[in-house]
Amino acid sequence: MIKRLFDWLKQPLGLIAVGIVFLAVFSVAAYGLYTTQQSPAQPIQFPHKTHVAFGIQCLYCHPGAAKGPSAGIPSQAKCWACHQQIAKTQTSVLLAPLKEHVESGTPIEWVPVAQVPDFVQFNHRAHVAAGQNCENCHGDMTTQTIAENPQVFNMGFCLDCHIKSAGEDQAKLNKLADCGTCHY
Amino acid sequence: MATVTDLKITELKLSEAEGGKWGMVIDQDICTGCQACVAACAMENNVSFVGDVDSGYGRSMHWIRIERFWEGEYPEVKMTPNQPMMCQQCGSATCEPVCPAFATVHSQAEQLNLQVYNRCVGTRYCANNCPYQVRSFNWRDYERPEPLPNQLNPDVTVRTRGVMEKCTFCIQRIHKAQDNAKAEGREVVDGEFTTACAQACPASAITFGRVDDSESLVSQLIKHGHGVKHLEELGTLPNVTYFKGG
Amino acid sequence: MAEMKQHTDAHAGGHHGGHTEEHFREKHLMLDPLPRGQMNDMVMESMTEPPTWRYWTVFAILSVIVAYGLFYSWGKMIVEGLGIAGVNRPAYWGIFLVNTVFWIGISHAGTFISAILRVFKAEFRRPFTRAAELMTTFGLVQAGFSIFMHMGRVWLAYWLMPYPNERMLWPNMHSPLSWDLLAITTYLLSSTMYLFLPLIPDVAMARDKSTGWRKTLYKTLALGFRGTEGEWAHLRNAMNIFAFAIIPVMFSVHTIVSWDFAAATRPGWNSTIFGPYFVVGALHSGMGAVIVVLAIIRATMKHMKYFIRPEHFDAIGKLMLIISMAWAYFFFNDYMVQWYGGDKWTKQLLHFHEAGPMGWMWFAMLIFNIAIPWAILWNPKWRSTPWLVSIVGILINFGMWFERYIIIPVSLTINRMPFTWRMYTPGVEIPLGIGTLAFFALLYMAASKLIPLIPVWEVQEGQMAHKLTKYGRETVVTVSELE
Amino acid sequence: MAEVVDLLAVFPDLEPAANAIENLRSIGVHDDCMNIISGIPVTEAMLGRPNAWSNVPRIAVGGSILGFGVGYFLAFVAPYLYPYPIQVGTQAYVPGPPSVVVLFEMTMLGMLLSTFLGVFLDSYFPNYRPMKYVAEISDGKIAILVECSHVDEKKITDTLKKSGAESVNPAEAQHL
Amino acid sequence: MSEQFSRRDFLKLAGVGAATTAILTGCGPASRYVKREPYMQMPEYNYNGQSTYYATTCRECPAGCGLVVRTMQGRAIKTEGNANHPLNLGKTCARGQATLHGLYNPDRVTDPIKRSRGDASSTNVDWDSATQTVADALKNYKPEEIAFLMGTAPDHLFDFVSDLAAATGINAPVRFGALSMFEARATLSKAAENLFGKAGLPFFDIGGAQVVFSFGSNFLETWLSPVSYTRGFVGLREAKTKQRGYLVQFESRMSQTGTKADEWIPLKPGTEAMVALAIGRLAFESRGDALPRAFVDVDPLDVASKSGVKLETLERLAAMFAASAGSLAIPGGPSLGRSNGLAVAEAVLALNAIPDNFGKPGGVYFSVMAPNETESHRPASTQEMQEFVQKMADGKFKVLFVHGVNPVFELPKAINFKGALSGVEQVISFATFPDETALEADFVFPDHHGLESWGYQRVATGSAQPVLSGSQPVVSPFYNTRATIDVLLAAAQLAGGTFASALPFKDEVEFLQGKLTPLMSEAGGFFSAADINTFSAYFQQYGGWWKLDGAFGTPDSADVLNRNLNGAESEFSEGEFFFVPFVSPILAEAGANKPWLQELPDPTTTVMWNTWVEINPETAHELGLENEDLVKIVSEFGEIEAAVYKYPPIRPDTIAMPFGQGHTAYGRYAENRGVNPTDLLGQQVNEAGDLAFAGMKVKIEKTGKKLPIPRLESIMGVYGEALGEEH
Repeated sequence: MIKRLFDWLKQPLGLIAVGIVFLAVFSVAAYGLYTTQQSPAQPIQFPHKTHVAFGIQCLYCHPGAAKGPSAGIPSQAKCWACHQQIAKTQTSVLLAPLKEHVESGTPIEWVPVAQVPDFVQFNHRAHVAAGQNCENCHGDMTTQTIAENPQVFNMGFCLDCHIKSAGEDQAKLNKLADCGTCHY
Repeated sequence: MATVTDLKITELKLSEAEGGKWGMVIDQDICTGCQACVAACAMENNVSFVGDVDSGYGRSMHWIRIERFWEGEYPEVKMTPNQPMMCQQCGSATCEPVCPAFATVHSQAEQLNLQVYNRCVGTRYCANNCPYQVRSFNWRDYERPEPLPNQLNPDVTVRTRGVMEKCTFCIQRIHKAQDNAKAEGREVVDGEFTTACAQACPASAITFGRVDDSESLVSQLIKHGHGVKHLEELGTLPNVTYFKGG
Repeated sequence: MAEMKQHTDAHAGGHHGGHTEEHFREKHLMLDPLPRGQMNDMVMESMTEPPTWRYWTVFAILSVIVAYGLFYSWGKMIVEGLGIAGVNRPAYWGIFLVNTVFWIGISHAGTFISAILRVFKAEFRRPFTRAAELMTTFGLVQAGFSIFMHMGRVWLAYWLMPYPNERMLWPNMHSPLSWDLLAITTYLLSSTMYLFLPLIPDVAMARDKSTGWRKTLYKTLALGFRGTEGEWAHLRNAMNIFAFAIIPVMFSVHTIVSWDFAAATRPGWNSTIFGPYFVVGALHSGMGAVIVVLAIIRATMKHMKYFIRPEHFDAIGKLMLIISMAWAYFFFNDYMVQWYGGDKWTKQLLHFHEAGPMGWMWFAMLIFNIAIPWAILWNPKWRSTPWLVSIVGILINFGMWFERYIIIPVSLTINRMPFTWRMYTPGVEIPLGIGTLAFFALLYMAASKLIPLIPVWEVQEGQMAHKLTKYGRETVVTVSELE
Repeated sequence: MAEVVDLLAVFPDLEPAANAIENLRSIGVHDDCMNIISGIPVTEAMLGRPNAWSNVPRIAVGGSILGFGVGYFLAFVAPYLYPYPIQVGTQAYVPGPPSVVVLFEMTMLGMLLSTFLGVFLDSYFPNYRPMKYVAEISDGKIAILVECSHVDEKKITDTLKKSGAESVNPAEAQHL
Repeated sequence: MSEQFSRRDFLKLAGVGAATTAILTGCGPASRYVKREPYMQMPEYNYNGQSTYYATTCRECPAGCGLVVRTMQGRAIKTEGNANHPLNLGKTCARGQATLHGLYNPDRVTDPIKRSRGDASSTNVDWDSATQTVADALKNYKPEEIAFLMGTAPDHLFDFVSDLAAATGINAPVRFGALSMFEARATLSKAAENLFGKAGLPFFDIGGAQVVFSFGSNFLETWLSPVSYTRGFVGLREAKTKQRGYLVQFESRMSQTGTKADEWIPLKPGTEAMVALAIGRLAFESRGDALPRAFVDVDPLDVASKSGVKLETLERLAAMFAASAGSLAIPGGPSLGRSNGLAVAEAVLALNAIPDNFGKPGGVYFSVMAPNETESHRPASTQEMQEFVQKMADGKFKVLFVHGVNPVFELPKAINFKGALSGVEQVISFATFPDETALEADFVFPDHHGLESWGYQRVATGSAQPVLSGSQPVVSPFYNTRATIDVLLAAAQLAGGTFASALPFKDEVEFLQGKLTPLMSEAGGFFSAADINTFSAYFQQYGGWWKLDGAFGTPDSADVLNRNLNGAESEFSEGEFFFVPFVSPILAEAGANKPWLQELPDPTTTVMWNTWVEINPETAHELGLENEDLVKIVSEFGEIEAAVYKYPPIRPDTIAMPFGQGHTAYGRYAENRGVNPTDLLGQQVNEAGDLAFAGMKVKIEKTGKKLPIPRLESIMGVYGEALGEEH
């Protein structure tokens, strides 16, 4: 039985079949990897670039970045504060979900884009205080609609910058490159 | 009854604290053994409870435990002063070099023994090599039924099975205090924050602070008291000082 | 083939003179040459004869044990965590490491026999070098299993490997466990290669004498070996290098294993004698295991009574006796120094070893490792009796396992924090340990049907070199150096 | 050049084979044109042949140097590759005695691996192409493989037969 | 707390989900498809990832310590002591730390339920019908047929029900708890009344004393106000300006407090009164003063032989007590829980007349009244509870409301609360947890957990400053629970009549504000405000209201020694061993359902997760008992089985057991774990009406079985067992 199968696989058609299976598995794996690098689907196609173009500062909607560990996602009350005064809100199809959520009083379920694993203790405030701009990590929001992740937030990304910014200052390097700075 | 009176630690005159940045002073005379520190530590650091079977088998995860022995025979029987044991944050830690994965390393910035949970592969060599036996290992994924996980402290990583853990001197509080101080453009002030155990201790038997700052409360206590460091003869340069008192 | 007569009459005729050539032939394989073709056929037959129902029964039982004891239990442990094992505070290390040390110990016999005895041209080694080398490789496989079982997060074990990585964070070379990893890897690779090199001519022979799937298998394994002058020369050169170089590797492996303990700041462990003590201990258990394996092979496989004769048990018995004495010497050395100069914790530990709940094990260790070997192996007749020496071998293996058990979980019970002292009770370690044993046996059984267990060409080479020479009235065996 | 043929002569034992080699040499067959195939290692000296050249020891030396290099890298270079050397237990970044262990193990690994590979390289292993061989060799026969011109074939065959060859045939490459 | 939090709004993915992330280390953000719900209305003072701290009051015991709870995104993360709070000054005990395991306990009563009594299954009801049920109960029965049984803490709910009772004629609420039963508060109060002419809870200034004689008082454990008394103990020990104080503990079984004593005197149980009197007499003799009437009748030699304390020891201690100006004697613990408990309390309190420390630093005071307290309310004594239970059994109570107490578990089985429930037509429990009493109730209308509720609590003792400790919800209620006051208010409206008019409040908060209003005009507060909203905002912010200064009351000591004091021995029932139950210092009365409290080792024995019986090793040896041997302990009222713990510091004729385990309900961590020593206890009370819980003798029977009890300590390392014979 098995022998017959092998025999069949050895002939050209069989080889093609093997090739197809291999390609399929490979493509699925590649696609899986690819999807992890894509922006997830969001409930609202939030156009960051439009908002940035209006001159709205990052910290207006994500004030936590300057205050503490998490930048935060704005409450829909904050969205609504402006949007209820914008006529387009009432008509736009894209904005319908916002209207819906506000009226039904249910939270909008955003999917986080920029994440670090649980065992990394990240603090926005320290980075903002050190003079890092948002786009250094999160990319240029003037070109993005829903947030994309331009960086893989792995340890290399963090550490490269930490070591670069420490420069020759040994004390600063001790602090910035210490395992205990992020992992505890 | 065979008491273990001969197991008292050798009293050694304390020389100048060698190195070290953060230190702790524990006054055993006023420690009442009430376990508030243990509970506070568990709540602050997301320490798992292990249940009756495992805790009876030496697998409890306490990062701090209170040791006590009995001296003498009835009716002259006495309890030795309660001795809270936690990671001594040795200056020359025996646990560090033996980890093949660099999961427990010395922090240059804070002079603490770090346990990097995500790097730990669970050889448990560090725990064997710890003379104080203060490391606890996640033998299982200890269950926290819903909604108990709501209580977890987001500043501290939740550990999974197969990972070693130990007292960190509440490094998350150290970082938070440093972050706050930096944001306000100042240095961290002595007593501004403390570890969870010291904060809870009803007898204030635990004092925590900078040992490299001669003005801090811990430094003052070390200077003026007759403290001992546990198993100091091993050259581990522990950073916890015990006052036996009495 | 030559039917072996009862060899008991070998000694009947007194010690000197009067021995006939027949007598020598019976006694010594090297003086009992057979035509090469016939010998080849014997080896082929021992390998290819259809397995008996007994073989299949044992094979099936072992497979079940391996499936449950090793793979199911391990899988369960990976999923549920080490909690289902018996390790605790303070016995953070338990039977997993006992087994690791034990299996590495077993593996030392193969190298000892085929490398050291080859270097010193001990001719009695010839028929069983392969059997011993197989133990080395298969034993190391079990040691590897055991050490990986021991890890809390075994799925991250690759982090211990020195491989180029993005952050350039390499393993910690300060840690004895890292040295262990390098040493065991080196040892596993080299012993496997050392097993393979002398196997090539034999599989070439098997290739010439087999058909069907076996032909394909041996053809592949033989790599195209014909036996040309050049091939033999390269092989000889390589085996010389191996024989010399693998000896320090072997010593280093068990020394490094001992450093896992000796380098730690623990009472009872922090001892400088541990290196040689462990090496000798490893040889002790290894020789014990070899003799058991030889006895089993001799009893169960066809034609093996021709190849493996009482003289071999006698020779290994002598080695066992010497190693047992050496072990006793190192044991006493360690004990004496710790007893005399140890601190209170060490003294407490020594006392605990003898008088504690595991005291029976301590005494059993001494009886099995010293008393019984000494009592039996001094007698040439006794040590030539396969069943008797294999019992001694089994007991030595128990004794050596006990020794590692005492060094690891029992010694871990006592530390400098009496508040934490606690006994260790094994849990899933037991099925896992039995699983490794069964897997070892299973691999060996499979190997016995797949590769020639007797290195025929080495036996032939040896037979070529042996001669009987008469000096005056006495006939003696002489060996000529062929190389 | 005339057509070249390979003759494969099978001898029952060492002695006739050695004689045959001597006789071949006396009729002018060069040592380089002969090759001996045997089932057990018959040393060159026994047959009166020049020593076979082996590269294995040299490859082993090369391998140990390479292994030493890897060990050196692991012990002395790798700790500094991480951008921030990690301190453990007041030991130096590059610990002394442990480095010796690493150097030793990696040197030995390099040496043994390369020895093994050396056998493969020197012997052209693995080689599954058809080769000139007869299976009786593994049963103890000794074969002499002579490479000669077609012209000398007869003369050489005679010499071999005279020396005690059981059979002399033009060698045919066959699947082993 | 009007903001609608979403508790699922985790900033960081802690918990079980994170476990998977950690396994996939190095694989980048593995949890990227987790959804985040932002606030719908972001509280202005709140930032994601930043903690908010709320001051409240700990409800784990009746002491009333102030807490500050760290919260994050609507979850309570950590309790810390309120550093401003005069009672605990920023400190907490273990129970206070573990209160979060009550809040997030997996076994809470999640909805109002209805059940047939004793049946673990139940059906959910909605709050409207629950309110209707309560209204019907109020309306359909005569006021005198309605009774409230409540926890020990003197809190807002007690005031509420008291006011309701006063206005409508229902029975005044009765407060009770196992802690108050074991503390024997009634005895202390009665002794004070007898000696000083005024009832009240004495306060002992241990911190100011030099020599402290404690007659069984377990002030470091659960007694009255452990955090405050621990501070006192530190004052005794820390020799800043004076020499290190000396603590002598007189008790037959070394308690946790005893472990910290400089000297432990294992006297025979029941002889505390005579020992105190003998010390009094010898102290006077050592000074060469004339003997006062109180000490004339006692014969020290006789006392020495009866109590088992050597005469030299008595003389030495008496001389020490007499010589120091800072001597203090404290009665408490098991010594009061005997037939002569009142006499013990009087005799020990009388010793304080030797240094005459009444109303002086290092001496005996009266606890201060809390700010809105007019008279001292003490919890019911056991005798009063017996009467209460009798009324239940007799059918005099038709409706019973139970809140904050678990009498089925806490009262001795002999009192048979559970049986008496059959005389009550309707039992309504407001339990937060499914405890034994809730199991025997017809309805459970769960109150919020203490950290989810409004309220206040009077601090009964422990601080010289009058303190009203404030509670506020630190998180929004996690389950479908409702504040009991809100339920009663709504029910009263439905019931109409006097009930409606007696409770003219919109909600609980309005009631509370009404109670706080008088404080605005009171002088000496550490804050004040012109309007009640501001005042109650401060009240929440600071965690209560207290006076900046305060002074304990001074007992009138004129007649203390000028009376006859009874030094008779206590009476015991028949048996072999004196039986000393004590409250587990870790679990106390209600900690057994908190997993981390179960995991905390007992301070004296280091046992976790179980009950043990302490037996002197010598006695155990004589009886052929080993550690972990299961023995049956038999009294005339019941029998229980527990594992032996060979406890060195206990008299050979005494056995002791902790109270706290042995639940048959109360959630997965408490159920079927250990045994309840109150099952052995009888109904006997002392002269003040407190249960003579330590007043009986019991028998021990071997069962031949073993029961492993988890302990943190090493039996080998601490007791040298299994290490082999000595060299």
